[in-house]
Amino acid sequence: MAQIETELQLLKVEAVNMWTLVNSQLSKARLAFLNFDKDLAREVVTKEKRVNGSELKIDRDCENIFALFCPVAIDLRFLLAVLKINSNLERIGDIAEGIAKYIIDAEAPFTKELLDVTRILPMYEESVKMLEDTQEAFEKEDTILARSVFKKDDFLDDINRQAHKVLEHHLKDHPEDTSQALWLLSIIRKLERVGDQAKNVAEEIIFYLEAKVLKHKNKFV
Amino acid sequence: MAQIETELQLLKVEAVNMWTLVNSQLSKARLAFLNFDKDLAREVVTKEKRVNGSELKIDRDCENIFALFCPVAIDLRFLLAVLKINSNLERIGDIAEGIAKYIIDAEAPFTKELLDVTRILPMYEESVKMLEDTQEAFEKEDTILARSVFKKDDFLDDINRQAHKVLEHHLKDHPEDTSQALWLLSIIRKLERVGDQAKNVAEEIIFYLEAKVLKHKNKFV
Amino acid sequence: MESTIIKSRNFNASFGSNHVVKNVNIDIPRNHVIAVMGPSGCGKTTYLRCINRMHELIPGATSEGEMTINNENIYDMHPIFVRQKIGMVFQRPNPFPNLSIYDNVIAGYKLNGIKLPKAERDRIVEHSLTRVALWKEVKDSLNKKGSFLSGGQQQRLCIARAVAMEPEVLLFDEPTSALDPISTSTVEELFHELKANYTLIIVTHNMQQAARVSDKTAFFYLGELVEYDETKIMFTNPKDNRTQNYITGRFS
Amino acid sequence: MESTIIKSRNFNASFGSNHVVKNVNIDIPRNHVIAVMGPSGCGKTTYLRCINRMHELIPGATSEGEMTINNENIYDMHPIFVRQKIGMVFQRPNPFPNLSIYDNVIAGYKLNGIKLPKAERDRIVEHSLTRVALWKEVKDSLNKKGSFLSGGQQQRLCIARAVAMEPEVLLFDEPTSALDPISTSTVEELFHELKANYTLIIVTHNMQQAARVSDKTAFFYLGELVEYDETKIMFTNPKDNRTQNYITGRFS
Amino acid sequence: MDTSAKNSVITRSDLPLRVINSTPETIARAQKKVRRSFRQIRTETVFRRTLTIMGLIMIILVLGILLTLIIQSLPSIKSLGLKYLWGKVWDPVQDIYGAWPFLLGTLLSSFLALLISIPFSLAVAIFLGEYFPKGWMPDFLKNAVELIAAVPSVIYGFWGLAVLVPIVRNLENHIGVEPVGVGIFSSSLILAIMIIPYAASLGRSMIQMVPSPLKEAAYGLGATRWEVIRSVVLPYTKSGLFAGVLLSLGRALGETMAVTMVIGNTSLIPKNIFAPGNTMASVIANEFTEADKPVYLSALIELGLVLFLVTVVINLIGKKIIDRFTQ
Amino acid sequence: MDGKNIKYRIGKSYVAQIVTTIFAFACVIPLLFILGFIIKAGITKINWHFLVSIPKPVGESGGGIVNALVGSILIIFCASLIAIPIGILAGIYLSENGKTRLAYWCRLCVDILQGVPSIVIGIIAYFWLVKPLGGFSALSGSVALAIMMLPIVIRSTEETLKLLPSSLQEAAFALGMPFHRVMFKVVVPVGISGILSGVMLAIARITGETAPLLFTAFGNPYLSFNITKPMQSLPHLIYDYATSPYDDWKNLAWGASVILLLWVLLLNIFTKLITRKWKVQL
Ligand SMILES: Nc1ncnc2c1ncn2[C@@H]1O[C@H](COP(=O)(O)OP(=O)(O)OP(=O)(O)O)[C@@H](O)[C@H]1O
Ligand SMILES: Nc1ncnc2c1ncn2[C@@H]1O[C@H](COP(=O)(O)OP(=O)(O)OP(=O)(O)O)[C@@H](O)[C@H]1O
Ligand SMILES: [Mg+2]
Ligand SMILES: [Mg+2]
Ligand SMILES: O=P([O-])([O-])[O-]
Repeated sequence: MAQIETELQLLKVEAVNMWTLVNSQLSKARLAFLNFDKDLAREVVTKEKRVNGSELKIDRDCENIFALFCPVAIDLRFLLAVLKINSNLERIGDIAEGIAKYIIDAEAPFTKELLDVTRILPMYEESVKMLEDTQEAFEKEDTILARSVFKKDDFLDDINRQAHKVLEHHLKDHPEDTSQALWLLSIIRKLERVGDQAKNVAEEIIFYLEAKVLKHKNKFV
Repeated sequence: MAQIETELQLLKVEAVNMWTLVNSQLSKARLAFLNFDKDLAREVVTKEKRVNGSELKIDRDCENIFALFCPVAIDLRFLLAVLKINSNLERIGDIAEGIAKYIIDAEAPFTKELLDVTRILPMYEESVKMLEDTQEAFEKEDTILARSVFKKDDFLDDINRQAHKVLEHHLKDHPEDTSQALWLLSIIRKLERVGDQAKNVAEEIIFYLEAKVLKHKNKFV
Repeated sequence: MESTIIKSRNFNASFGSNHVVKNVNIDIPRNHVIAVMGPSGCGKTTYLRCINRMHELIPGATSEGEMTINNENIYDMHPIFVRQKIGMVFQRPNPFPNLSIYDNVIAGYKLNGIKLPKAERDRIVEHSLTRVALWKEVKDSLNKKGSFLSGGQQQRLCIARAVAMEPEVLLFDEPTSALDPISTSTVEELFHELKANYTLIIVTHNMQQAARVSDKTAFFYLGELVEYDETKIMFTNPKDNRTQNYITGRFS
Repeated sequence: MESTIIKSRNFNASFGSNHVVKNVNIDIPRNHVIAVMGPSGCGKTTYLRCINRMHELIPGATSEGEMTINNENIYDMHPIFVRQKIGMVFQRPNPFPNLSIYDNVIAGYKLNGIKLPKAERDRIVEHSLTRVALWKEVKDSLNKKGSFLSGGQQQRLCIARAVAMEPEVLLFDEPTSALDPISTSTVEELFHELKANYTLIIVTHNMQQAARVSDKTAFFYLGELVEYDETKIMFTNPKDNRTQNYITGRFS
Repeated sequence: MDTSAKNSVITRSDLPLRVINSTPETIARAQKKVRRSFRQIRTETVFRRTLTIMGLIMIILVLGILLTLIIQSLPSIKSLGLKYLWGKVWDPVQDIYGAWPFLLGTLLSSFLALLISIPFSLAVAIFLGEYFPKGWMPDFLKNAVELIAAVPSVIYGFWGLAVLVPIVRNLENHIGVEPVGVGIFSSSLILAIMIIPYAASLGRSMIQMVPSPLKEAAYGLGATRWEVIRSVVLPYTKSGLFAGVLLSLGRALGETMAVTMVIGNTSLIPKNIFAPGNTMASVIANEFTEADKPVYLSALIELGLVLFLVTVVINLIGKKIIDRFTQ
Repeated sequence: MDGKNIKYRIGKSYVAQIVTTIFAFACVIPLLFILGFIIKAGITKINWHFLVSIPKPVGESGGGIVNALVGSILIIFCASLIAIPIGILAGIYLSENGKTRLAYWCRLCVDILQGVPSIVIGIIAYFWLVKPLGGFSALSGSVALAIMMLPIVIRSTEETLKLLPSSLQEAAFALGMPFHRVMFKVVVPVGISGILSGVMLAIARITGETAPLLFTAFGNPYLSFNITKPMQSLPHLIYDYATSPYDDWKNLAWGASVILLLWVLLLNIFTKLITRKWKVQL
């Protein structure tokens, strides 16, 4: 096997590990959010360092592979995809950390009603699912699965778009929930970003496997 | 002059153009926000396509240069930096669009008091300034200027961190501002991202010029 | 407007019973740099030499099929005309060692017995040497033998010699494989300037060179033309698996 | 534990009055692949040939300074012993044309007049050919002449011949520059396997090859060792401007 | 390279490194191997000395030849002086020794032979080197030309005497010169045949050395085959071809037997190219064993000295040209 | 560049080719004449008796050339014994020490030696051996012929070894082989076909030489195996009998000519076969 193949294989493993790590961060932040578990939230914040380290490592590996092996065609696309996926994953890690920080800063558990009206829980679940799907798509080189992510993002976008109206409405009746509503809005905005990032990742997977640039296509066509 | 130099030169011009475009988007969104000018906001939304197009083009150019010229050392770092800067700029463009959309969706102009307490205007100015500084640093290959961006980001972070408390406080006294407060929170969260992105860009510039990986360093060391 | 200058249709070439170029169809656009790459022995050189009918100089070599320049069949023309229209540059720089630099440049006219007034000859020499970015370097030593030049300069002199005949197409057979990297880069830079006036077809072993210098790339494998496309596309998204394996260094 | 095997201190080499290797200080770690690159004529080959004292075979060639293997000065040992300890592989595959594949592998013993029992010889041949991943391909034609092998196979046979002497260090002077890309990649793959047992020093013109195969890279320029560092660092962030200009293809 | 093994003591650094940390028996084996290597090193020194001596022998040989010739011709040089060279009469009976008839005979026959042979040898060289390097016909021609060189000169002489001389005599009858048959012209004809292979095979190899890219470059510029030969091949090889001619000349000058048999062997100055004459080589061959007087013998040897010097100079020039060409 | 001009040029090219071909093959005609005539004149004289008996005196028909055959073989054998080892070693010396001053002079001397006319060598052998030893001898003839062989053997050895890629030697040196083994185990075996062909060429060349034997081996009408005494040789016999006025002797010379010719021819063919068989593919 050519040396570059070995290197790319290692890189893939690394990327998958990062994925798993980010996924666990996001899921933990979700658990912390659900159970209002500040300790777990703090763990997420601490572990963010690991994500950052992982990102740096992958970046450096990519740079080395570029410098040493001069990849072209599918190898090049794979590397570029990994580069982008890497920074997207890191962003998702950041988001998980951000959510965790909000939870640490929040004063009281969120009320059931507020959670229900904002539909934040299904939104969160869906975004975790999206991330998992992209990981599977990447590991299995499955573009169909990757494509399925796009539809899920619409669902997130919808909730995100409604969030302002819903919260405004809710606050009219429950002004005491202001603080919680503000936190939830922040979290929803963040989750919307997770959806976007996952979509970006899916696009990169398709780009690498099929060499189609999907980015910004579905938005305008 | 070697062919690759010409290509990199062209790429740089392209990147600078993108920068200018994104900058104008962000500034226009700011103007729209200041003057509550929905038409201008709509213009920003429309022009976002241009940013996307520009991002795609730069991405494709980078890919071609990777494939055709096998860059190493400073050339490689430049390309990697441009790749990352490119996606950061695109994100900033997205954010400008997002802000513009909020303005379109918002019902009424923001009250002076709310603007003052949240310190959103200086935050906005500062983020535009950061973006401009990075552009200049990139054009002039000025790492000192690039480094100066980091300090500015702290200022944004500070405002962002205060936002929740400030708004909560304000809403207690002015429950009628709920909708506006929610919008402002969204915008502040977005601007914070602009600061982050600009910082990332500055890091990439330094990486390319000095080959130091600064990312995640200042945060933990 | 992009127009086709060289066109092959079902072109075949053999050495005796050894069929080395198989059914090649290709359209080469004017004023472009075309790279021809492929593993050793895949028939690149043979195909190239068919274009200006140098192939038939080898005893036992045959060819069939259509090969046209500006829609005229090359194999209906006299080889001497063909070779005047389609210049060729070889692997090792080969200036005529017994001639001065000046005489090397106009060797094509001398060999063909074409007599020109001195002023015209001077003009051709200066023009050709300028084209290959050699005029400044050698204008004071035009009467010296070419052999004191460096490898890269010699190769540029050979290109000037071909250019002096005002051909439409220039063929290059691994033009830099005998040169060191510095000379190689001087010659490669030249290709970009030459393409304004000529169509360049370059056989090269060096994939990176094909990537660097060409607009379109043809990939030969076992005598077949496997893929022919924009160089950018060939190197980022080749359509054929054999191309992909070759350029990514995975050989079956 | 990484230990230094070859060490030069203020090493110089000349051809008569032509000083071509200047004050080279280098530490080569055991079981690593070291690439030596640099522009043509910068003294790479000369330096390499100094390591196993082949340099002095050229009339008028001299050298001075310290060059040690395992902290023993190479220039205090007899060249015959040095060369048995430090094997060398050349640019063009050069199996002995009059010997069979089998005899080529044990040429180091046979031609040195060292008699070994047949079983031992068989063992050495099999072991060496296995090391260079050639055993499977040639085990049925051990008695044929080496010249029917392909270029890459011949080069691997030459490596097997060097390996059979159980050296500690293997020197390669542009080992693939006479090979086509496919053979090149077979030989390159081998380097990774060989480094478990030997220290490899490879002179190469091809920067990409240096990048691909080596752990550390030394960059020579005009006889000086300009930079010597991890290959990754050399290719992503070289410290010296000359290195940077060379690897990015900008020549002054 | 200093190859003398300083001593036969085996030091640590002489052992293969992999052995040092091994069992005693492997060390013993390695030491045995090293000892053998020391023997090899001594043999190497002896071998190098032998080679140098062989090189020296060649120099001594040539110097010896030169000295012998000079010493043995001293009596004649002393008694006859320089005018020996253009003395027109050679009459041993009266002790008059003039070499001019032989010098003239040698020059005439050699240059005439050269003139006749050049077109043929050049044609062979071009035909074999450029037009048809491969195939049965050129193979036949090549072997035939080689055969011309291989046939012993005495056989040419014999054939010349038996066949050529009568034909020439007929010819002479026709054109009205004295019909002797033997003479300069006959020997030139024989010589011409004999020296064709020298210029031809050298020329052929020179022409084949013309790099084919050079020729292809000319074809690539649209030249015809003949133009390629005339403008590329011949200019490129002209010094080599000239050297071939020189070597042929050297050969013609020194040729003895064939000439002796057909030239007529008279010591008179040849009046025209059909007249009988004598060359330096043939006069030595004829008269050496009969030379009974010291001066006579010495005069013959002086002829040999002159012949030696002339041929050596011509050959050396030819060789130098070839050396320059092949580098 | 008009078509007429081109036609003219192409025509000229063809004419040149035809003229060259005619001239080239014209060389073969005299050769065929010579060979044909000699074979016609000589072949009938050859029979077993011819090969095993010595020449008869004048007036007696019949007789053979066994003395010349044996003499030639002996003289050539002795010459080879002297010239081949020295020649090969000196050839190795020249190819290995190409640039030293001694090698320069040595090469010059070899070049000089190659050009020395055979008759001069005869003179030299006469003074070096015949006079000191007090009489003509086969041995002195052998030495003369050996001197003639030397330059051919040396140059062919040198050229052959020089043509071998230097990588061959370097490969051997790099295995830690001492110089003499590199030479005798690697370089010479690989170049053996070139060296052998030089040797055969040298033998073929001296086989036909007469001039150096005229005043060394001298000739001898009787069968002799003693190399310190005069000895007959084939070319010498042909020369003697061809220039004699007697038809019987001339006939003997024709027969001997055919034998000599066959001998030389066989040597040449043999050389070709040997070089083809031993040629090592590089
Ligand atoms: N003069 C020739 N006579 C016979 N066969 C030939 C000749 N030249 C080339 N060939 C054969 O034709 C095939 C194609 O040769 P060609 O030179 O076109 O390959 P190539 O692609 O240029 O290879 P390379 O990259 O090694 O130059 C080879 O397999 C070779 O065996
Ligand atoms: N045999 C020699 N005799 C004299 N000078 C030599 C010899 N070989 C090399 N040189 C000189 O020594 C210098 C260094 O040569 P060397 O072969 O070491 O360079 P290199 O870096 O290996 O170049 P390349 O990449 O061309 O092989 C060159 O400038 C050359 O002129
Ligand atoms: Mg080729
Ligand atoms: Mg070298
Ligand atoms: O980095 P972002 O996810 O905010 O675009």
